[in-house]
Amino acid sequence: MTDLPRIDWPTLVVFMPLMGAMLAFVCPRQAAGLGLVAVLSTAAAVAALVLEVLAQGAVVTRLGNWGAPLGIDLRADGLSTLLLAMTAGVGIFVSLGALDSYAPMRADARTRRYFWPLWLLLLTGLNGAFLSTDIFNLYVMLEVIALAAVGLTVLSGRREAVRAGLEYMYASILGALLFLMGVGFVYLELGRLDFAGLIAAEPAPALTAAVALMIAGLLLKSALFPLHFWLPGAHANATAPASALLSGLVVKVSLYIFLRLTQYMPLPDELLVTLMGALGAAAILWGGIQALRAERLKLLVAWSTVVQIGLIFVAFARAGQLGLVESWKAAALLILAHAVAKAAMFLAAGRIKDEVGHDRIRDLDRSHIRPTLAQFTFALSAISLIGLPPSLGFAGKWMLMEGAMAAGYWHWIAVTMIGTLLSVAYFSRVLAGFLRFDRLRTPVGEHQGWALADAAPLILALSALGLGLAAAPILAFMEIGYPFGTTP
Amino acid sequence: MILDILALTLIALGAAFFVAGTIGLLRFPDTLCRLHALTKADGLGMGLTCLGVTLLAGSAGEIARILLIWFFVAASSAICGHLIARHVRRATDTEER
Amino acid sequence: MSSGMIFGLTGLAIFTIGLFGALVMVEPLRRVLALKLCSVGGGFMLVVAAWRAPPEVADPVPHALVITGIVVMISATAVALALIRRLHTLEHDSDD
Amino acid sequence: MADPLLIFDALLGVALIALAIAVLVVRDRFAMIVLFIIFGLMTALAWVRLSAPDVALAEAAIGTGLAGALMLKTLHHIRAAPAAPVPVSVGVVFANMGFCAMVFVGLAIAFMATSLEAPGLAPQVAQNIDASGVAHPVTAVLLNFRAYDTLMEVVVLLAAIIAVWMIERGIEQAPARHLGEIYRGFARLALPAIVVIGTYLLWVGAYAPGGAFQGGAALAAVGLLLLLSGLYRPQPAHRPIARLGFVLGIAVFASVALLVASGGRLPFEYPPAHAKTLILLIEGVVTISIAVTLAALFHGREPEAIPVSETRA
Amino acid sequence: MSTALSITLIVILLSILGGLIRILRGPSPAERMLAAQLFGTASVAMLLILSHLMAMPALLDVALVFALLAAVTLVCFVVLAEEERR
Repeated sequence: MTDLPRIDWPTLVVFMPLMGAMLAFVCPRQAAGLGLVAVLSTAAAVAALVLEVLAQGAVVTRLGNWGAPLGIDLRADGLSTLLLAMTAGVGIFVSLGALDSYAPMRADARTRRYFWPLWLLLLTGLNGAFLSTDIFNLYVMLEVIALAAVGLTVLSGRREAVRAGLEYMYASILGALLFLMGVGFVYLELGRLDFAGLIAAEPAPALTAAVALMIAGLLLKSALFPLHFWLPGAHANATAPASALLSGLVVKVSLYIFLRLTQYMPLPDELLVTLMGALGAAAILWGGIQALRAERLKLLVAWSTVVQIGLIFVAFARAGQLGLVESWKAAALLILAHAVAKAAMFLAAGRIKDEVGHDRIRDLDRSHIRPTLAQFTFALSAISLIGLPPSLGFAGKWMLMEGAMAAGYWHWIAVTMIGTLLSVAYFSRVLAGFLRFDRLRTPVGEHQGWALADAAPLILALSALGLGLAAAPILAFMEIGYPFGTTP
Repeated sequence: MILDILALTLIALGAAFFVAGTIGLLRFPDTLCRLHALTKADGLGMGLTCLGVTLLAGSAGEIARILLIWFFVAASSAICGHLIARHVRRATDTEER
Repeated sequence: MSSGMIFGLTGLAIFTIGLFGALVMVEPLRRVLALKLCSVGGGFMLVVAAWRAPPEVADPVPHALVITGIVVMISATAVALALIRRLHTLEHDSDD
Repeated sequence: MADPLLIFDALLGVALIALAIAVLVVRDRFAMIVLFIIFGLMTALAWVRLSAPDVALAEAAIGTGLAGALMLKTLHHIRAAPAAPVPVSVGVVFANMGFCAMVFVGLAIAFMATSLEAPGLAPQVAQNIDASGVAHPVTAVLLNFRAYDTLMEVVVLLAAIIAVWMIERGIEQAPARHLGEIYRGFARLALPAIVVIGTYLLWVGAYAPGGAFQGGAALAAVGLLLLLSGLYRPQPAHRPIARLGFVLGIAVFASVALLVASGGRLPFEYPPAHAKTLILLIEGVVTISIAVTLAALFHGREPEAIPVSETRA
Repeated sequence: MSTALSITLIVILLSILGGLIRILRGPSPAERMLAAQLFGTASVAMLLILSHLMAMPALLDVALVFALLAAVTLVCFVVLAEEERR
């Protein structure tokens, strides 16, 4: 603890959206304004935290000054801060998109009234989860996120959305409870719950059980292949900004926790690691096929999330048990790339649906109105998701394959290539429709709505492309505070 | 010592009433009879148990709380018996009509 | 055999029964109840972890965690039940 | 001869497992809920046997009482739905049964192999309890050592009530309920008694089992009784108060946590001289919030808003 | 003394477990509720005895909450059942 009077940024990063959520809930009429202010000020706090981390390495806050096993510490190292920054960045643009999407003429007052508190609570949970160093605290954060996310899923109030939301709720409660049981086993064996305790622990049967339970819960929450059943419905039926948040950010939390836990509590068996990779490969194939068959644009985008999660798990698997640091980083990079690009893509898909009036892929090229900018955005984010240079997705995939080649894991390279080809195939279904604009010889229709709504996803998509060029500094930043393989 | 034995007897008697209540609940033919068996049994069983535990209690605060519990259980048991009986009577009324 | 052992195994059994219910049941209410069983099983594990061998004083930290878990679970239950009611209303209305 | 209390424990364990199975297999849905409530009661007994009275209190009041009431309400709402719409194929059932049996065996082996020798955090709690401001260890953990968790748990409640208000819509006017004179008399007697008990639980939490959650749950029971008996009808005009009630606890809790962080202290680091006062303040407002939120969760729908229940009692 | 009390506890537990049959068999909700009422009261009795056996006066508070909760659930049941008939 320093004697200098300094503002404790990690705490503020969690508390600011919380305060915003309460204000937005108490004053429903001003919800949008208050919400935007809260998101922006949270982003400012994150920026300050980034600077602090750059200047002095990992930032640790001992809440209540009790210290780790008894109290709870917040810790912002490179990886956490990077994900916080990702959340803040995506959050700002999704908020801007939502401002338009839920504008008074498009959505009822109810939607507007509830979107902002729920989204800010979600942001609280996300930030809290990224900063947490205590597995029980992670459980609570997962529940904050889950409830807010379910709320966002059913925002439209339509029947399909409610049904998908209920399915999502079951999956996410069960995932959280598996995690809780794992926490119970950890306490049984170790008598403490902080990350430092996990790292210091000797292997024991109870810990193996704990790892198995927690990983099962996280896999369910992150929708790895056979456990993905809830995802497409939930993500495809939510309103566009909500889908962007769900697909871009919410799924990432469980991936992030998974990344952390497998660092601190290595999987007991190489076989399990390979199994996870195999499931990832299956997700790539199955998700790809489903995306090829999807009839609606948003459903296609949702299935593409399943594919991308599979890819991230392939990256995990490639790490083997000795934590080849390169591939953890590849996974983190892919998480980042997917968050930015998928948020942009969902927002763009939402814009297309708004303007054209439907999102049947087959008929997209027959509309009178051409939402050019949204289509352009969609194409840009597809580039990142497919993994073409210079996008961030490319950088992630490249690291993955480079590592795999170095270790001689050729089968993972083959899987990655097949996944790439599949994603080219299903995205080209949409993009081809965009290009064949002259099927109806009508003048290009006028734009409805506000330029900001197109600008927000466009900026996101552009940054997904552009960040690929900055992959090296991002990787360097990620390593601040040694998140990979060393004690915190 | 005598106090202990007295308390034990009271508690055992209370337990016996609980057993009787269960048997009544299982064996009696219709809802109202079962209700009758039950409220008598758990009223008395609870009362005797409370009395027994009071004899064993260490401090005045504990005794006060035990009495409060007894009072609360008795009141809620009575009102619940009443409500259920009412419910049953109304239900049979509607059936007969 | 000790109380901790007995209730630890009980908790595990309840958890697995709940897991089974959550996987197999189709009725919405029963699925929620199955999840609640799971949460009670998890609670058992933590309470047993607090109890240890014949305790002078039980470890208060897991107790606090279980209380937190209970409150979290009632929130989740309430939301799930609200979804069930809403879904029922929607489907019921569309049937008419 | 074995300790008879151990036999009691074993019986209780078997009863719990039997109840858990019964909850899942019993045909009648009402019986299912009743069995679940009883399961909760027995769970609380088991936790008492494990010397966890705080947890037993919370489980009985929140996990069983309120959850049971919620279930009954939901069952009442969806009673038109068929009891078991889609039968699952026997093969799936057996496959899952086998899987779950494997999970159980695996976990049981891991559990039996654990020595339970880790010291846990009890010594540290005991060491720091004097600095925490309260004498009861569980309250100290909840409101001081791990206050951040507790704050987030109240946030989960807030998220739940926001989600519930959003999910359930429509202005469905509940019919008036008449429960007769005796019930009214009971209510007149019981409601203040419950308020007293709730306050007592809150107050006693400083040095004995009890505290904000248990007290809040007891007060929420008052809200439930008021709502059920029609003595209180939520009005749309009460919504702002209700909203304030929901966020009050978090707002005060979070503000205190941040405001103490001046003069070289960290967030949540209460100055030792004022720790007791601050914790009592936080507990008080959190209790109110919990009570209002739980009652509102029971009520559901937004337009007819929620009482600050205690004032009407 | 404590052995005798423990045996009493076991007797009460066994007796209420017998009551389970009534819940499973029904037939009407009212009967199930009656059995639940018996469970509630018996649990309170068990808690009272346990509070002496385990020397934990705090269990009296738990018993108090049990008693309260039984009443609330019952009122909930009756009210909802009344509404249903209308």
